[in-house]
Amino acid sequence: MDFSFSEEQQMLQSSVSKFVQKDYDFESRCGLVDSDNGFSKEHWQLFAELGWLMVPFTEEDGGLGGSAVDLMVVMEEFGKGMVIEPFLTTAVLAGGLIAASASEEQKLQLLGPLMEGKLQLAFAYSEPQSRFNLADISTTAELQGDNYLLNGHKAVVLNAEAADQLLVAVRTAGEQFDRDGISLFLVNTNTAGIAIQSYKTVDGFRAAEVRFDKVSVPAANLLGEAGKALPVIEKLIDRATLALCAEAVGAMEVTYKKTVEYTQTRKQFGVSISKFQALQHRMADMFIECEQARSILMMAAMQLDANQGIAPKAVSAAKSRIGKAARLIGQEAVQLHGGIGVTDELDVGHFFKRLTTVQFLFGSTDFHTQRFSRL
Amino acid sequence: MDFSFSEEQQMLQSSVSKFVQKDYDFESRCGLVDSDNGFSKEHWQLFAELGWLMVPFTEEDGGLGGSAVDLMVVMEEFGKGMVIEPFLTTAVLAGGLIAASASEEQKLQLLGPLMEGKLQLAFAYSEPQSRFNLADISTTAELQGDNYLLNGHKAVVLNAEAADQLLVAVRTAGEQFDRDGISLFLVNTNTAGIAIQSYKTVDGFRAAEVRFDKVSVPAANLLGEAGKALPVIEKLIDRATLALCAEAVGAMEVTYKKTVEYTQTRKQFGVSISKFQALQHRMADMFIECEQARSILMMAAMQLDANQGIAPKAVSAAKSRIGKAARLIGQEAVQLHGGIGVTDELDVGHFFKRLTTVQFLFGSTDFHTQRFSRL
Amino acid sequence: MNIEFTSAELAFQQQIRQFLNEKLPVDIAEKRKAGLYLGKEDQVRWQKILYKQGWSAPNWPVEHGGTGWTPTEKYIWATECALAGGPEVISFGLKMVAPIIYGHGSEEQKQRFLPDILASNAWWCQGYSEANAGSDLASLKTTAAQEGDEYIVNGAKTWTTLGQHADWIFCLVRTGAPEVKNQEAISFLLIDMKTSGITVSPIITLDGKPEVNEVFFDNVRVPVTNRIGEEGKGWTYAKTLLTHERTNIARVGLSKQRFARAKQLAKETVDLDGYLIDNPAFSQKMAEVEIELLALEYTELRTLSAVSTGAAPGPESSILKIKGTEVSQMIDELLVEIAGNYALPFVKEQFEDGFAGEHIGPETAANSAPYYFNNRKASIYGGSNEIQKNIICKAVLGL
Amino acid sequence: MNIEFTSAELAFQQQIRQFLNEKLPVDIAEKRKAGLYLGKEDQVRWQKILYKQGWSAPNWPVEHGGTGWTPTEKYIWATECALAGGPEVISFGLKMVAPIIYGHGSEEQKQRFLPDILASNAWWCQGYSEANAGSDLASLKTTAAQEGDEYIVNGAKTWTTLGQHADWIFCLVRTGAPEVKNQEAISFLLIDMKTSGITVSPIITLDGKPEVNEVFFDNVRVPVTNRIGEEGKGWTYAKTLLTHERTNIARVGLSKQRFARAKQLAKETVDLDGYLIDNPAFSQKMAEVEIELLALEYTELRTLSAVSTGAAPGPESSILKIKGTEVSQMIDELLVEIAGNYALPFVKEQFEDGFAGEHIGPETAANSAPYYFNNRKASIYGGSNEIQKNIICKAVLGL
Repeated sequence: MDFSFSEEQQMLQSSVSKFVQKDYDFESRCGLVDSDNGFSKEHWQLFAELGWLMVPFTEEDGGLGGSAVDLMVVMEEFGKGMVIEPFLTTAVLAGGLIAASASEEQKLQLLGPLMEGKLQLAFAYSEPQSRFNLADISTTAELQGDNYLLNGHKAVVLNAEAADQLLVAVRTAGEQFDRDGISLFLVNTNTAGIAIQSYKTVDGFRAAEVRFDKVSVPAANLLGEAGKALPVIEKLIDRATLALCAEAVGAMEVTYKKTVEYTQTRKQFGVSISKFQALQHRMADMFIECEQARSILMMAAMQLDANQGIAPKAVSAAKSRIGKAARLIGQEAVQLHGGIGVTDELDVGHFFKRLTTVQFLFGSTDFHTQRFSRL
Repeated sequence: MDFSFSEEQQMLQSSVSKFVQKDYDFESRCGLVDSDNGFSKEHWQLFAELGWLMVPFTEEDGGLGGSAVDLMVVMEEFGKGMVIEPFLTTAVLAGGLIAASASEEQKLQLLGPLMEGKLQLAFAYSEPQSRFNLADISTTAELQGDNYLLNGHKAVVLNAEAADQLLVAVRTAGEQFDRDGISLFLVNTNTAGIAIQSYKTVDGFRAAEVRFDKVSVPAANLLGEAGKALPVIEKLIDRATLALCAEAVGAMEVTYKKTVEYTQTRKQFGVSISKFQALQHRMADMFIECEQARSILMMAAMQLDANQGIAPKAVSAAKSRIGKAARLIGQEAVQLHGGIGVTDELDVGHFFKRLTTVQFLFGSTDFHTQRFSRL
Repeated sequence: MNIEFTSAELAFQQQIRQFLNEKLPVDIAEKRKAGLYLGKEDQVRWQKILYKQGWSAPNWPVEHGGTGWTPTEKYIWATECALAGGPEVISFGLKMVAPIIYGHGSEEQKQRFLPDILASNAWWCQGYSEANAGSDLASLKTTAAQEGDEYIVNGAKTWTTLGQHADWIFCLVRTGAPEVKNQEAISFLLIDMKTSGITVSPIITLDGKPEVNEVFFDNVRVPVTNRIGEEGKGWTYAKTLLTHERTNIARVGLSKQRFARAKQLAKETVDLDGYLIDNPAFSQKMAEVEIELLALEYTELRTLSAVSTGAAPGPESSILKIKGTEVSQMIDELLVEIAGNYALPFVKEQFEDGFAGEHIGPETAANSAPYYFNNRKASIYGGSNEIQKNIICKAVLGL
Repeated sequence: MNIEFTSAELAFQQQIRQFLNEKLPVDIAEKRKAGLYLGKEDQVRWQKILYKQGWSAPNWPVEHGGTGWTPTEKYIWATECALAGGPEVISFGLKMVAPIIYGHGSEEQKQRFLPDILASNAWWCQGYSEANAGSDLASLKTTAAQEGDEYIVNGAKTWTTLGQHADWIFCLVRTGAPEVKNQEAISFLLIDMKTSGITVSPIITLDGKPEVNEVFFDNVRVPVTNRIGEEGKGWTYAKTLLTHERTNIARVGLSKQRFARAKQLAKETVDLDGYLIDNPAFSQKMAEVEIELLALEYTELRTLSAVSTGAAPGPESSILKIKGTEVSQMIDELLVEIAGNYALPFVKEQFEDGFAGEHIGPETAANSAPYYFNNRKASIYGGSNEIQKNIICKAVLGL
């Protein structure tokens, strides 16, 4: 058992940390959120140059190793700056799906450009009715000659507008909730019949409703075996969940620290409000929550790397516990900031919003607590 | 809608309150807990003389009206002194069962002596396996000639040792969990074949395991219709639950007030610990919990008296909410008292113990939350 | 003690229901029931309907246009109105400045201001908080220096809710010399928002809306006749207002309406096993919120009952503030959880007055997260919940 | 970062399991697993078995009889031992006074006291708290006036756990003049409990047991050679001890064993629909406690890891204290809830040494409520959880 970072991990951490501190102040982030593109293409190129886009992939796939601990290192630092570049969506989730299920040929075609920063991806899986049930898929793909015809509606697809290619989870067989019969397709976003209705999300990201109306996709665009995609989707969603948890821990650390700082400067009735013991103990609770969250995050990352059967259970433990911590820290940060905490102008409110959405992205806190019980 | 007490209720409250303040200091109560009998027969006579034993009964039955609000008034004051005389068991629960299901002849025979303080009763319903499920009854009564033969084991029967008569819930038909087939019998405690293993309870009361080994009971001792006792049992358990909730509210009020007082006298690092704001806000929370508990208690009492269909749901709402308040107030009182709070010598620990047992007597907090959802 | 309504009260309830059924505009009720915001036009339209009915100010004395309802009748009105989707009236005019005017104002001020407030002809806002004051209201710095029969007001107010729509603002200003003890140097002024020197600058809140504002005063001239009561007594008048603000803050009716919506949606929302209402963790949370709301309702009724027998609303109002906001925030979280993935989309335009487009996902999800974010303010403003606990410690527990 | 044990660690784990399997007395393990108390005889019997194995003091330096285990090995030992139902050693001798003796005692003191502690020949207790001191330990009043080569000790200590069995007590006493600043007037004495003038008086706790005591000193003569280190330095030594006390207080192993018991019992306990484990509210609580315990375990492992790389246990130990006690108290409540009605019976005799009768209801229910009551002390003693939060505020948050 070993809790130390390797030299490479320490270097990675320090390089991401420097980027966030230097290039990702709150003003700049707000600018990117409001920009047409919704994030910085220059940053994305920088991520590629610094090799960060190679972090999620194994050396065989041309990456840097792809351990969950590496991902954790990157995402935690990203979390500290609420980085909105679609690293999680394009590199971790969609990229991970390709690495896990594509043919060697497909990989050659996709992973290189991805790691070079030339390819944006999105993963379209959830549907209007599906909530957190990954097997609830009613979008269909029917084989007609050499092509599949896709029909259906994918909901709240992150990064769909910027994506060059979509990974789409569809049903090629079975009924709506069946675990079998789900397949993955690679679909170019400018294929005829795709309608992408893009919008901002409450936490500053971009997502879209994606509608497929008789979209014709070559059979060669099937990733992996037809009808057998659910297990690999579950595996990658677990991995993305871990990455999200790491982001949340980074955000929580900044959030409680900013709260401590604020209370030290804010005066009421003639004294710094940091002197009020009732508030002090609540900040101690925020710190404790953050540390408990960090502990369970490390456990889950190491379990994913150990790759035993209990990894999914470990991820659900982490998501459940971190969701609880994110809720407490986000709400308390706003409350202890008072009025200024609910304004758009201060960063703490934005941390609160992100700490809210992480509670239900990839399954709510209750969902993961129940999954933990069942697994 | 009217939240005021009638003149009679005000008088009742003041008379019970005086008794508790004058005759029921903590020392005296400890003496009674450790006495052979486990409570004071003199007090019981006084209750009879002052008419308190008539409170649970209607005027037709020779009582004083029997409203739930009246019961609430008495029990709340009893709660302030942790009164251990078996008013709840003998008068409210067993007496109530008789009033609700016995024939006029049986009532004449039993209710008079009860109200005169000459009859102690116990209600034997729960069994080792039954937890809070009132329909889970495997004790049987089989008709043989003019008598029934009782066999089975009743668990944690409050006041069994002192009781002259037991009310026993048995199965005369059906299977273990059936709602139908449950009957009520009146059984003299010195009938052959009854074994009563009595013990103290953690909160200072007395209870017993009661075993029936071919106990012969005249068919005339059946209360109400054979096989149809469950609805009346549920009704009286609801009434007893309301009474218990009122006791808890009385106990909570004393408990938070004693905590406030203690923190004002206790010094640490040179100041009264009541000056520490973190503790102040926790005491404010205790006060709020107590007031919310009181509100929902009043609601439930009035609903019982209004006797609409929603009374059981109202009782479960109250039990659930009051259980939560009892937990917080009990635990916080001990914590804020520090070391002295976990000793036997101070009353606060005994309030904590009682506030613990009220959380699961007649069904735990979760049980009632779930019942509230279902009803 | 008796939980049942009298036959007179039942008849009153019927009358209210009939009125709401006939007069509450369907479009307004639907927006409310979907948790969407109302614009100024919607709000004023509804308040003028109430005015026409004579019900715009149930709390006012009858001689000024109040309804004369008993506390129970007021409770019936508030509950029925909220359940039907009727908006609460904007409080600044009808509930906050009006009591100060009829309680401490001159006869002339009453005649000049009250009719327009009652009829919703004038929109009022509150000039209370300042940037560095927070919960320490009395430390305000906006000054009003007397020059002849005018005050010259300089300074800035903040957190002025809906100030962008306002015709008038009521302000606490410093009229005493700097050495005078804080609370004795404060006066209460009514200021016409059209006066030159006033600038309103929006503060965007977490929901992306300009609900609150900063209001800047640069040599703003206000007639001395617009001062309420005596100079230096402003803080005393304001304290009454603060208590008043708290007694309206449990918002039981609104929470009941929103909880009913959450319950209905949970019954319709598909979850892993059946519907969300069948999810044990969710149903447990629903039950706990429903029970807490029930307890809160009876705490409010007990308070109303005490008020009706002549007891002033005391520290109980602090419980109403704390629990009222906690319950409303719990319901916010239920609604966000129900929205699921559809809590994410944020389309700013849909919250603008007159928006008629489609929402992303279900209409009821559209405002779930923004409402939750924005409503965190509920435990901060009107005397933060921490301040309320301090009040309880001092006034009830004697600490 | 790597969660897996090395092959050496796996071999060590096997060795531990084999030892426990062979040497842990079944009767003791069964009592532990049912949540019953152990008497002095049980406790000493087990500690002597550990001594024979050379494992009674894993934390001691090897030269005094420690095992030389790595932090991971110590963790494996503690976890495996707890899961098997092995009792924790009584800490006062082995974990609390011994580090002070080998850290600050004279060579003579080490030779005189350490062997008997290691072999569990002597039972020690702690003379620290006083009636009015509470968390403010340094305000103690027990005095030790020097007379020749003896101190004359007068005063009273309280909360002395298991003092009724003790052969020796280690005490903080006031040796300086009254005007000397509190912490600089305190010395550390080892006192033979058989010395005349010592009276032990039990304090009954909420579980009805005499677990803690008051110890009175009436002109008790203690050789000056029984003082550890320098006069007036007692507080400095004690602080080390306090930190030490906290690092042992997460009690993850014990909580794991007790949680496993709760889970097993929940599977066997019939509830309304099936078994208690199927009750959604209960299963949700179980999952939350299990997850919290998992987080706590990794917080402890991180701390151990930091210690092994040379970092002193710092404010993290405050988290371990707070979360360790909270988790153990959550498990208490699960066990009470599982016991249901059978949490009520209280048969005092069954907690006495050598009780061999039947319990009322299931054996596992017998001590559920008393244990819960008594274990509320966990968040009070050893520096209350409030004090731990103060430490975090000061040492970590800089408040």
